[in-house]
Parts: sequence; C-alpha cells; structure tokens
Amino acid sequence: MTDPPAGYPAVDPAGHPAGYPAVDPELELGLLELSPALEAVLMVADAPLDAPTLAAAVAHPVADVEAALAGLTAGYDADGRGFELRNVAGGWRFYTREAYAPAVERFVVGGQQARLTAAALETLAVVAYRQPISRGRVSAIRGVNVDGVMRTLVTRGLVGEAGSDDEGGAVLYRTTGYFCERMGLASLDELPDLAPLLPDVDELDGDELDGDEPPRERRAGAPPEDTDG
Amino acid sequence: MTDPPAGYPAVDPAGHPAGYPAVDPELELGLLELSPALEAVLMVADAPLDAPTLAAAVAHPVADVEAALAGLTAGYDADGRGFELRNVAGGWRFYTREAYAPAVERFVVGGQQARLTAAALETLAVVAYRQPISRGRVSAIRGVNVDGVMRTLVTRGLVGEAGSDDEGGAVLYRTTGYFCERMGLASLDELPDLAPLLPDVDELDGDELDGDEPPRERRAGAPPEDTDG
Amino acid sequence: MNDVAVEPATSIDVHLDVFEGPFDLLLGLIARHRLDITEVALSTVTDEFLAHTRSLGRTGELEQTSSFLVVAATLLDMKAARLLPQATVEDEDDLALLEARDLLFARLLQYRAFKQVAASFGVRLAAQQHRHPRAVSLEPRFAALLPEVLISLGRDSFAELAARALTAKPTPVLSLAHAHTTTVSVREQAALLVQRLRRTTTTTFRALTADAPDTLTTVARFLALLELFHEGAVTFDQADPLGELHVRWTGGDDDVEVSEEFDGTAAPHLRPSGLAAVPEDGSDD
Repeated sequence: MTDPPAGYPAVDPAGHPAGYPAVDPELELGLLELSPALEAVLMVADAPLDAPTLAAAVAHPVADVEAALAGLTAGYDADGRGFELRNVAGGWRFYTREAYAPAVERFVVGGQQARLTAAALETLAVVAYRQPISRGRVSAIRGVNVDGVMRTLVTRGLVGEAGSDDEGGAVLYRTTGYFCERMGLASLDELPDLAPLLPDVDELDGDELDGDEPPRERRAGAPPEDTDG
Repeated sequence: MTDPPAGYPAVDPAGHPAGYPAVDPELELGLLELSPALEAVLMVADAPLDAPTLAAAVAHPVADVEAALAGLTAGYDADGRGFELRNVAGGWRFYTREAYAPAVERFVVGGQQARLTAAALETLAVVAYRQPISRGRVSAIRGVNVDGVMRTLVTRGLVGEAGSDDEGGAVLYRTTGYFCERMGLASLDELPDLAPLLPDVDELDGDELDGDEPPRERRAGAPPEDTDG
Repeated sequence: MNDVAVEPATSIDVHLDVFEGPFDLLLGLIARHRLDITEVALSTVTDEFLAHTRSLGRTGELEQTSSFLVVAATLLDMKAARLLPQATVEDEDDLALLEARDLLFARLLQYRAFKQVAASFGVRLAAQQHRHPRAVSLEPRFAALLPEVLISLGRDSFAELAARALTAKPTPVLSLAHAHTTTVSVREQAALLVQRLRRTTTTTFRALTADAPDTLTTVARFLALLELFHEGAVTFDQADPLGELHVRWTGGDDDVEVSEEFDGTAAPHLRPSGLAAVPEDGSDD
C-alpha cells in the first residue's frame, strides 16, 4: 500500500507524499485507505458529515481526514466529475455539479423548492446578519410586520428559534444549519460583509437603528415591536 | 470537447477512441458531457436506473450511455474509489465498495443515525395525525419537499405505504406498529387529541392550512376517523 | 404556497402595489426620480409618499398606515422645518427633528443594505438549487445495522409538534392581550384643534398636544396641524430662534374642511400598530 491508486490527485494540502496522509506503515496495517473509505461513508450519508464524525467512522485522525477531504474535493474538480464534494453547514456532502443540473432535473421531477418572496428574503437577510434577533426588531428594520414571513421561514427550516430576549422575553430567531446548506455556506462566516453597504451609519447608535428605542419614533407611536410582547 | 477531462479512463469497452462515445462533433453542440452527466444523475438516484432512463435524462443515445457507463465502472475500479457503479437487474446504481464496508458500518451504528432530525420528527407527526396521507400533502402542509425525509422514515420502519389515493393514484403513507412501539403507545388511539391544540377552526383559512386538501378534511382539524376509534 | 419570483438584484423599480413597507416605498420613489438618498430627494418624494399613504387608507389597509405615518411624520416635520426661519439648533424639539431626520436616513440606508443582500441571497439560493445533494436510502445491508430509532419526544410534545405543523397561522395570543382597538381620526383631531384655536387664537404645539392620551393622537394632531397649515388656516411662528413652536389661527370663522388625506374613506381611522392587526406582508403564505 505504498502507491495510492490511480485517480487520486497527488495533491495533499497537509504536505503528505501522495494524496494520502502519512501513516507509519506499521500502524497503517489494518487501517482502511483513508480517501476511498471517506468516499464510501459519504456515499451513504444523507446530511453533511463533519470531520470528527468521518474520522470516527474511518478510524483516522481528524487532521488527516480534513486533508484527505480537501484532496478529494480538488480531485473531483480537476477531473471534472459530475459530482462534487462540498463543505456546507460545517460538514461534507456529495452534491451534483451545477453544470449537469439540466440532466439531473430532467430526472428528478418535483424536487424544486418554491422560491422565496422578496419579503421572505429580506427577513432572512436581516436574521442572518443580526441573529439572534426578535421579530419586533426585524419588523423595525423592515418597516413592516414580519410575523407571517417569519413563520414561513421557520416552516421552511431556514430559521429557528433561539431562546428568548433577556429583557422582554421576546422569542429570538437565528438561521439554521439548513440555511447554510441551502446557501452553500460552510458557515455563517462566509456571508459577505454588510459594512460596505452601510455607509455613514456608524454615527448612530446601533440600538436606535434597530428600532429598539428610537425616542422620536416612540413619540410617533407606531413601532410594531410590541407585537411579540 | 475532443479531449475527455482528466480522470476519466481512456478505456472504452465499446471501442470508441477515448472513453467517450463517438459523437459527431456537430451534433454534440449543446449536449452535456456524457460521463459527468451520468455521474450527476446517478448521484441522486435512489433506485437502479436502466440505460434508457439514463439516456433520456442526459439526452444521449442509449448505446453511447451504455458505453459510458461501462467506462465509468472500469474507471472507478481502476482508481480504487470507495464507491462503485453496479449493474443490478438491468439498472445502474452507486454502491459502496465492499472493502470499505467496515467504515460504513461504523458510521451507521455510530449513533449519529439513532436520533431523528427535526424535519423527520415533524413529518412523522403530520403523518401520524393525518394518515393515510400522500407525500404531496405532507409537503403542502409543511411547505417543503419531504421526499428525502419520507424515505428516511420508511427506511427506519416508522412509516409504511398504505395503498394509493383514489383520485391521483399517489402513494399513501401511514405510521407502522414500530412507530407505536418507539413512541410507547399501545395503539394510535393513545395519541393525544389534537383538537384542543388547534386554534378555532373557523379562524383558519383552509387554503393556508394545506394547499390541496379537500375542504372537509382540512376543516376537521382533528385526527382522521381511524385514529380515534 | 405561491411562488413569487425573486426580485432582480436591482429591484427598486416601483410597483406601488407590492412595496414592502414605508422604507421600501421611499427607496422606490427616490430611485424612480433617479436621486441619491439626500434631504432633497426626501422632500421631492414627500408628496408622493403622502399620496400613497392616503391611498392605503382608501384601499382599506389602514392598519398598515401607522408604520407609514412614522415616516410621514418625519417627512412632514422636515418639510415644515424648511418653511420656518433658519437658525442654529438650540431647542430640544429641533434637536429631536434633526435626530429624527438622521434616524430616517440611517434606517433607509440600513434597509437598502438589507434589501441588497436579500437580492444576493435570492440569486445564491437560486443557483445553489441546481446543485443537488446526495440523499438516497441506505443499502439494505447497512440499513439492517441501523440502531433503534430514538424518538426523544413524549406524546404530548409530539402532538404539539403536529399541531404546530398543521396550523398555518397560530393565533397571536400575546398581541391580543393588549388589543384595545382605539382608533384616531386625523379629521376629528383637526376639528378639535380648530375649536381650540378659534377660542385661543394663539397657542403652542406643546399645549395643543398636552392632553393627547397617546402617541398616536399626538401624531394625528400633528398631521392635522399640517393640513390646516396647508389650508392656510394656521401659521407657525417662533418668537425667538428655535423657541417654542407657536400656532396662530388665521382661518377666520368659516368652516375649515380638513381633507381625508390621512383618514381615507374606506377606513377612516388610524389604528395603533401594536395591535394584532399589524400590517402583514405575508405575501408568502
């Protein structure tokens, strides 16, 4: 077992010789070849699997597993396979490659998700960047009541409850792992920075911006925060 | 598109020059590359697919598809991938390779699979209270596609098929005895009555409840007859 | 579940019927005039904004009007301020106006930022939708190894889960708790102000709103006053720069008709928005 099988890239982000993690040949006895073992496990998974879970299954160190996953991903890309390995929502999963969607979608009928409305997308965006956040604060930012839309997002599994506000006890919302999956994000850190889109607002108190306690608006009597009690 | 992408074997059991079926370059315009397109379709296929089905999905001639499948199979074998393409009873499907079964087994029994996901639980709850019910109706109620989740529930033995819809012929699902066992119920009668938990029926707009249900059942807001007695 | 298409990335062309609240409308109007978000832009679109707020009343969606009123009040405030002698900022009210103006700008910009990322979310979700995850049933040999399913819910929680899933619109119990359906009519408030102004001729805004039972009434009186100003029935005056805002009756004894601009005809009352009937943008369900 000195040569990796053909077809695996001789790329190894961890600097190991040939696409496989360096394992002392003595220790390697009885161990499964890492990359194909990972392929086998990923082939039966129906959710993204994180590196520790995979490491436990293939009985290799997590660091080696991570290196092997990166190698596989690069290899599938270089080979122009019809599938790809993606790191989404903190785990790894096989996906079909976008270029072959026409073929996949001719075969998979009815699998299309209904698209989100502009209202739902805006609400989702606010939750994504300001989480955890109450419905009232999302309402204040969007200027409209968001109860119905938030419910839709929860039903779709894109948003979930995340405890309640310390002060008012309002339910707080956050995005879910499924949101990252659908967006193709490894984690929320990959969301683009909002700051460049927000010129000159730093002079203002953030709380006021979120509509929590804008004195003027209070006077005007209409912020919808109290909807969620 | 004269050279196959790297990673595909230059083996062609059908005798074509380079791993790809011979296609007149003129005709090939606008066509998807055959081998990766097949990989993509097979990646999401749950059941073995025969060559004509695959040919329809990828829009290539059946003979070319057969040659490409043979090429892919040989390639995976030569590369020592963790998966293989098997022709079972005339259909093709991805399977894990026998050599890596230990890793797959460790993953399967590893406990990750014991607990149901939130989506699976919710789908199960809808089936339990509205059985027999089609996947389409569960989808309409939950607002998401439930194909994958329903498959999981069937695989886990919690839900089973129960004939088909009178009208559309859609497959209907019901909970199984194993479901009752796992819930600690002697029978479905022991499921708590839903009525007190549902808001006043009159306030509900049926259409919002679940898109395609007949008004009668939609309004009922209670478990179907066979559950309560 | 209707399938409304995701708006294109630059979606600020206005369909007044489908705007998403006051900020959306303002942005749309400003974009239609091809303006940047500036004070001039706001004043340019103030009338259109008010016209739209008025039409909301006509179409019987007055519940939604209150969230528009917050913005309308600031816009009118700004407009009124420009009609007054310019001076340096000293008074608390003027500070409040500046603050309200800055806040409106900031919230508009913030809303625009979220609108932009929302559009990019839409594009991304649509693109990602063409990458299909593998999710197939386990090969039978492995399925047989699956551990017993663990259903961590008790039967009551399970029933609650079912009820939640089956209920598209749970009744908003909390908001009903403080649902006292007061309504405030700008027209009625105007009539009240006319009465008082005829009696006293000169007074201050502070005095006119001192007995307002709630903030909504204050807003209504403020709007009524601006309407009266529009009709030439009152003038505003400040004795010293940025002193108290004095209101003087100039309308004589003839009847002054305050338009139904803010009240509309279909539903002639403003409702506080903290009630159950807060505007829903539930185009989604």
